[in-house]
Amino acid sequence: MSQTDVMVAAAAPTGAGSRRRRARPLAALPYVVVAIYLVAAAIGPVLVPYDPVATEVTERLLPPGSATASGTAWLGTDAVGRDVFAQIVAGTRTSFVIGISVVGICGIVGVTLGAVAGYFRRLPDAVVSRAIDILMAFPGILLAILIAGLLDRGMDVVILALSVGGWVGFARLSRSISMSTRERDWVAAARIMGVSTTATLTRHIAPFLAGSVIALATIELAGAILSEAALSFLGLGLPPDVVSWGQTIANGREYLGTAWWITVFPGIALTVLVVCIGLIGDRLTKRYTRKRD
Amino acid sequence: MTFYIAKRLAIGLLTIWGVVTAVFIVVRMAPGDQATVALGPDATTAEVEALRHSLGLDRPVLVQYVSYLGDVLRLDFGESYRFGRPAMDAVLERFPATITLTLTATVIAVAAGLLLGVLAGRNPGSVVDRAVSTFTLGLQAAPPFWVGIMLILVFALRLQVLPSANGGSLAHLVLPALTLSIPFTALVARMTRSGVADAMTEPFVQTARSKGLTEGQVLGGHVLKNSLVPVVTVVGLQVGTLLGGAVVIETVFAWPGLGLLLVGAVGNRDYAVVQAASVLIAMCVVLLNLAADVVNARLDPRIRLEVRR
Amino acid sequence: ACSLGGSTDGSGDTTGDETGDGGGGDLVVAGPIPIENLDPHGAASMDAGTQLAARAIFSQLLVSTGQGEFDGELAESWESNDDASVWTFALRAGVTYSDGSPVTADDVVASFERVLAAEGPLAGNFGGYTVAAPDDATVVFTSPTPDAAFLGKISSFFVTPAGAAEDGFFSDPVGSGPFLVESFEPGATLRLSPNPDYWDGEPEIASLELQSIPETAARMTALQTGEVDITWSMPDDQIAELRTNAELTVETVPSPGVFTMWFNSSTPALEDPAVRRALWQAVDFEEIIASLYPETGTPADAPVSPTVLGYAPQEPVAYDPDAARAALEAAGFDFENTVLRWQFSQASFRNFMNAVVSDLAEIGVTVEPLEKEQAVFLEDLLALNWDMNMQQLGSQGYDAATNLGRLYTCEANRMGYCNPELDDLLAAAGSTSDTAEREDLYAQATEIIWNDAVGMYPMFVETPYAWQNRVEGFTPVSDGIPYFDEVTVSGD
Amino acid sequence: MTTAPGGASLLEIRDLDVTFTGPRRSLRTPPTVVRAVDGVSLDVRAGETLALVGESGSGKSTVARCVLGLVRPQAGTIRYDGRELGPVDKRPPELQRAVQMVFQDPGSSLNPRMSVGAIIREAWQVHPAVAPAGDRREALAAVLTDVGLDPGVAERRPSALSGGQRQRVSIARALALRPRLLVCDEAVSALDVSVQAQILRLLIDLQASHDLTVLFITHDLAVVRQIADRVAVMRKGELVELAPAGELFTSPSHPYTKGLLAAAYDLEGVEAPFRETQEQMS
Amino acid sequence: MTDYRTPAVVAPEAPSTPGAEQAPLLRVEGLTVVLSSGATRGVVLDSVSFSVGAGRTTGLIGESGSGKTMSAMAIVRLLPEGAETSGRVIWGTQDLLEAPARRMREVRGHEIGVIFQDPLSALNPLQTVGKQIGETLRRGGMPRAQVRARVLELLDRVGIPDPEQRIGVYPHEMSGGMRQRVMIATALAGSPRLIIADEPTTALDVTTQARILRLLADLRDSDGVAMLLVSHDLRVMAHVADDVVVMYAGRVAERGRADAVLARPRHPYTRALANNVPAVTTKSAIAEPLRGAPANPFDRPPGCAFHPRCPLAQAVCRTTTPELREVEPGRFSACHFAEEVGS
Ligand SMILES: Nc1ncnc2c1ncn2[C@@H]1O[C@H](COP(=O)(O)OP(=O)(O)OP(=O)(O)O)[C@@H](O)[C@H]1O
Ligand SMILES: Nc1ncnc2c1ncn2[C@@H]1O[C@H](COP(=O)(O)OP(=O)(O)OP(=O)(O)O)[C@@H](O)[C@H]1O
Ligand SMILES: [Mg+2]
Ligand SMILES: [Mg+2]
Repeated sequence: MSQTDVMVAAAAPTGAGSRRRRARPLAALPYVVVAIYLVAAAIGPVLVPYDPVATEVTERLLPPGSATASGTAWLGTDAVGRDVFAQIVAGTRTSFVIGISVVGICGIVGVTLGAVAGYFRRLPDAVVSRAIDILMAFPGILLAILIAGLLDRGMDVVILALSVGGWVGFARLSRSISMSTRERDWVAAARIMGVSTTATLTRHIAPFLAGSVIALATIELAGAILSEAALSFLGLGLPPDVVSWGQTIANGREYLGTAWWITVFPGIALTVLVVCIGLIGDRLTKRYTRKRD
Repeated sequence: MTFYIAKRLAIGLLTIWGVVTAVFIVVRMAPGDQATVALGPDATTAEVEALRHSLGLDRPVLVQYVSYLGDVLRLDFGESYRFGRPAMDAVLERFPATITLTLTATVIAVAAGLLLGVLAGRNPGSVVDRAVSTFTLGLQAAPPFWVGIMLILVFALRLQVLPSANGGSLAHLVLPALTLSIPFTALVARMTRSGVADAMTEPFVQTARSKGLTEGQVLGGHVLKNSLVPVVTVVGLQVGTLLGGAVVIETVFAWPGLGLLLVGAVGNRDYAVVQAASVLIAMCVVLLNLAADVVNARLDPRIRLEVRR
Repeated sequence: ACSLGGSTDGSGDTTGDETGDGGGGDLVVAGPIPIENLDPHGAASMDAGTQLAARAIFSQLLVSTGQGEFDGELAESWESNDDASVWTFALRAGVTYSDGSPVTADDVVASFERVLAAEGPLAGNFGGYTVAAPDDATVVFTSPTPDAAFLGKISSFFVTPAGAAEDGFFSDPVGSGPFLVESFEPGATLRLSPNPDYWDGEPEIASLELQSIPETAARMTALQTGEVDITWSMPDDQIAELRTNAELTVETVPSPGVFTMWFNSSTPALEDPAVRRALWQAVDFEEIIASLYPETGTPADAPVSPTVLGYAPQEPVAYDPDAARAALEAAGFDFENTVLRWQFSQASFRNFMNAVVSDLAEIGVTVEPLEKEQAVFLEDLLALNWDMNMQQLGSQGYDAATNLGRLYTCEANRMGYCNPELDDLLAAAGSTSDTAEREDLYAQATEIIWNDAVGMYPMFVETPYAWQNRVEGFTPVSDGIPYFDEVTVSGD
Repeated sequence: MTTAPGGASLLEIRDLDVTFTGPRRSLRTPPTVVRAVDGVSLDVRAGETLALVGESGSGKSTVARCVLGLVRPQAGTIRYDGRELGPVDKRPPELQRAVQMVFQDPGSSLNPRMSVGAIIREAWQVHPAVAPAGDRREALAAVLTDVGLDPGVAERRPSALSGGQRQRVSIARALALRPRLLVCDEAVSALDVSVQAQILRLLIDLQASHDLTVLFITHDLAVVRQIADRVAVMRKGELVELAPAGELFTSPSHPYTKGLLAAAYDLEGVEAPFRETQEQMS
Repeated sequence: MTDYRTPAVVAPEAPSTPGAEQAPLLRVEGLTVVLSSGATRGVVLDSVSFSVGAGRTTGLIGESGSGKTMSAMAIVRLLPEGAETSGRVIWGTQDLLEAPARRMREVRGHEIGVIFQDPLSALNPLQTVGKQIGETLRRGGMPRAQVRARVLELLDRVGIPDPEQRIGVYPHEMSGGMRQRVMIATALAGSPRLIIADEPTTALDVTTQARILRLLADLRDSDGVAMLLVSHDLRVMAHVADDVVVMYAGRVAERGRADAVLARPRHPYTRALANNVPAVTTKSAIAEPLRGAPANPFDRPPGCAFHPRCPLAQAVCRTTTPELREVEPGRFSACHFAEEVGS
């Protein structure tokens, strides 16, 4: 008998491959909502024109639905008479740009450092781990303040300030995953074959970071948008001529008792987005962590 | 164990040195210094230069660093020019308020978070689970200062049941602690949920059931403890973050904590206070992480206390 | 109970909590600026918080009551030589510190020398000064140059016992002011009790608590709920709401503060006074002030406020965007390529700035508002690293010398503007003790500053105060640092 | 099976020592040290199948990982064809490809994100010297057919394969580099009996057709009996016995081997029923 | 040569239809389990019937995924969430599938003990082994001191040396064999009448494996505990089982007395399994391995599930599912050609 007799025809995959969740009508909701926000960020300013510089002090603090010289302020006006709805739409783009840039930078830096530390261990790991320790023990607010002070206020500065400490989460995650992934036999097999270190890292380690990293990224995205709001609250955020939800909310805090609409609507916009991103993140986490081992 | 703790403390010292150095660099890099701020907008350039000289701020940065490091080694953090007394005293004075607030928030967050997390995690995918997940996401998504001010408006202004600002009594603690605990609760709940959900699928849970235990006994006796390790780690980290990072809430409630002190000190370029506060916070973070690891080692005998490299 | 830093008395909630002695009730005051330091001589000496505390704990030689007028406190009388370079004070007899020891001329000398040694912001007023005590009741201050504004400057000076130089003095200070320190949490709460030996009579209230609540919403809530009896410096939008509360009294008083928006005259685009004036013309300040500062703002007609010695009203700059545009074009202003960097540091100016920027944008002038952190702002201010600047400036001691005289000289070079004629006028005004002559000189100086548009001076600021109706005897003061020794709180 | 014992040795292991240092419990006690391999010397002769057996934790895998250069021994030398084998990333390409490995867990020895084809082609990218000239697709099909797989599986991911199929892919990946020494660490232990038999059969066939030398690590004596020419027995890091398979199974000399065999025979005692079946079949 | 089977049965004159002479302790009838994962539903168990006689050992054999664990766990109703179960599990006079939850908790641990497949993950890593062994008793209200005494006794019974010291040890501090003993002690704690042992020796090396099997056999002989033993290892089965049930793709392929089934299979699958068992004594067995991969109940071929791998398969096998029928007294086979297999 030769081995061709035992040639195996395509056998069916085992249970795990064919698992799929039962379709729920609400399941698509977070994706739809995020898509709407993305559209708003992309073309919103075209649909709802907004000039952050133009103010109309005689039309300040008007409640939702008030008529103004330029139309109806469906969500009211702010303390210098700018339309809150237009501000929310215009702020979407800023918030997304900040969120995505911060997460992008942190993700790239964190994943690279974490993967390298976890894979090589020893010296690179010691260096990265100490850096993480120090950053975690370093009062984050201090960094944000100093960066805001060091450079001229601007979107790039906010992104930088939020990124300086933000990579730590990605690094910790990637480090632990790459540490356990490097113990997997396929990595050993690659090393035995003589696959180069870079190729091993990119082909045999990095793909296994992707799932958890994307899941973390959704959470961090929401976190970055919130942090921008907090920076604005402390007066360290964006310059006055850049609109963001955080700015609007922070600007409205003095009017919470009298002109609630300034803070409440962008707050709702922000909360809905963060919840939807979080739900998507949850789903990604579930999908990628379920069958890790 | 002792060896482990000793080694971790040694690494902790290294971390603190790193923080000291980083803070030093970062603070000196920032534009404006003690002399500009102290003399205010009316001062002339010559006056500022004179003060700078008498404070030694015109010396080379390296010289300043070495002399500063020497002082720190002697546990002398210098004099705060704003407070007119040793910086560490000013910092330590704020510490009890910070600790009170942080610990209260932690207790609330851990209690509520565990409850929510267990409710959600015991039946992954159920209606309760999805409700709790969405709810905790909502908690995480609400901007803390917005929540804080809303709480003031509702409980202090409209209902007049709680005071709004400043420390002093237990009643003053309620709103800030609650506000601070909201995102924290969400975090604990989510960590607990995933821990419990994971633990529920562990074979030893089936073993426990096969012994004829009720679901409650299974949950309490076998599942919960097994899901706590990541929760403890996260709580340790988060408490550390809150020590100096609760600025927003301290601002909203005029709570005289470390965060506010730190922000003020940076604004005033009160280097001594910035550095003393950073060192204190770093020390706490190091100790908290160590404590979390030790608790985890207690919780889970499998965790060999190894020094993370 | 909870252990909050250094609180000595167990009850934190002070409202309606009558303590026996005094009988005038307990007063809780919430200021917008934290009290971080009780030392009135050091680095924080000019802080509103420190000054507020010092006015309760210590005594001044004299207090300024507006427009070059002063009341003696520790000083019974004072006089100067002709060129206002030697000032002699006679001290009030029989004043003691709370520990019973007398206030002597040596204490004044020691305090003043402490100020000079501290090199703080107060010391900047007294460059080159010497002080001497020929006898126990006389103090002589000598300046190397004539200094007509000396009285205004010295009104920020507090006298402490000579022992204040010792370590730890300010953790339990001894003063000659109306109140004694019970406990102090820097940045949070200062608890005081009346000084039975106060030379001007023991205050009637049983206790005084100075809190700091910088966040507006919390401070307003505390006032509305009665947790706080007195507060001040509220945003205009809150004042209207406070006025609807029948239990509150709301008042605004003129302050020395002026919204001051300097142009950097060394910026090429702004070198031409015509350009600067045109920019001023382009903004509808009247409408902006009416909308944003209906309670505390009045359009300004001088670079210093009417409460200040040296105030001289000028012709207001009328809003005329068309004329402004025409003037700019005539002056060859490069609309396309000029971006004016406009720096400010206080968040509360944000709305005002936005409105002004919006008006300038209407005539095609691009302004980039730069909100900077205080320290950065100051550094850049000194370095003239800005094209336009916005500050609220007061005049210490209600004397134009501390504002115009100090900031507008060529030597000070604060706004890239140098005018020898103006220098001469300011120097002359600073070196004579004749008030009428000084007023005249400052009027001439003001005219130059106004017409050359060294800056825009859109608004005089009033300080708003609000207090519970049960508080009696409270007098709002224009510099926003009130006194409480005559206040009583009626039990309710 | 193919070569009579006594051929030239392809792999020489001399005085191999491997220790792992564990954590320290207290300041006074020294760190715990595990002597995983303790002075092992062993020759693998060209063309033979040498089985390495021993109970769990006896150091079998550690020896294998040393041979592959994944673990750096504290002491001792490993020579292949007279040349020193260093750590894996320091080996010259021809040594790198000459020694290959098949792992125990079919679930984790293949990168689940790569297709079977990509997994095998990766080997050729690294070692262009052995890569087939011309159309690699044909070569790929040939390699897969060699291990009894349908060339169609090249498109699939490992997750879409059964355990036995994955193990075949593992073997194919190793064979693609035309190694002379194949190290199999518990290569069939995780498989069902029927599949296990398929893989063992395949290995025996391949050894003949590809002129392979096999170092076969297992704790299952029955498996050893089926394929080994010689057997080395390890216990607590030490090599206790090395003998030709027939000799070892009939007359073990070391007491530990005797115990091991006794336990196995204990189970074997009642295997008569299957023998009957097996006899019927043949 | 050691034989752990129930002595009475080894005697050749023993009745040839085991379990028939007296009412069995446990009867599983037409047990069907449907699991759904996402959109796919799988009949994981399809009308499985077998019984366990009092004091006897019944073995469940089959390849991975054939439903052995499912059958065993369905008895104590410890199936994964969402499993739909039908059929009957008669324990004494009661159908356990219908029993209220409260009754099930009495049955679990006290009447039926379970030994799980992987002792490392089946023991709670955060509790000392003593605590885990005594848990059933403690929850049953036994005083602490008494529990401790009983746990010590159990540890001693299962052959753990120095019980006094081991009682406070955590599972990870023990070797695989010791953990398996702890697992057995846990199952024994409530003095059950039936022990379900799921692959109790799979993860262990030969030496330990032999010791554990001996221990189980001893327990059965001394206490008269019946056992449902799950394993894929035919050598183990031949060793300890009185009766065997051979499973393939969630169905019973063949069932009968162990020695008979293993010596003269009446199903081609059983025959192939027996044929593939490698022997230590001789070097011969892998001449003709069974081709193909084990079937998956989520994707079961029509007709006889074994037909794609079966050397005897005919057209009828592809279309008609064979019934489990009695091919000789006490022997049941689900093969259309059962008669041809054996001869
Ligand atoms: N990376 C490591 N760190 C610490 N100890 C190790 C490491 N790898 C192996 N060991 C220890 O070395 C010893 C030998 O392990 P090895 O894996 O070689 O045994 P083995 O014979 O292959 O066992 P098994 O049959 O269980 O695979 C064991 O005690 C093991 O715990
Ligand atoms: N939790 C689960 N969810 C869905 N399907 C499952 C689950 N557990 C097992 N299965 C499926 O049920 C079938 C029977 O599994 P079972 O565990 O009974 O097999 P087994 O015979 O015990 O195999 P093994 O020898 O591998 O333990 C398999 O196809 C398996 O994939
Ligand atoms: Mg091994
Ligand atoms: Mg199983």
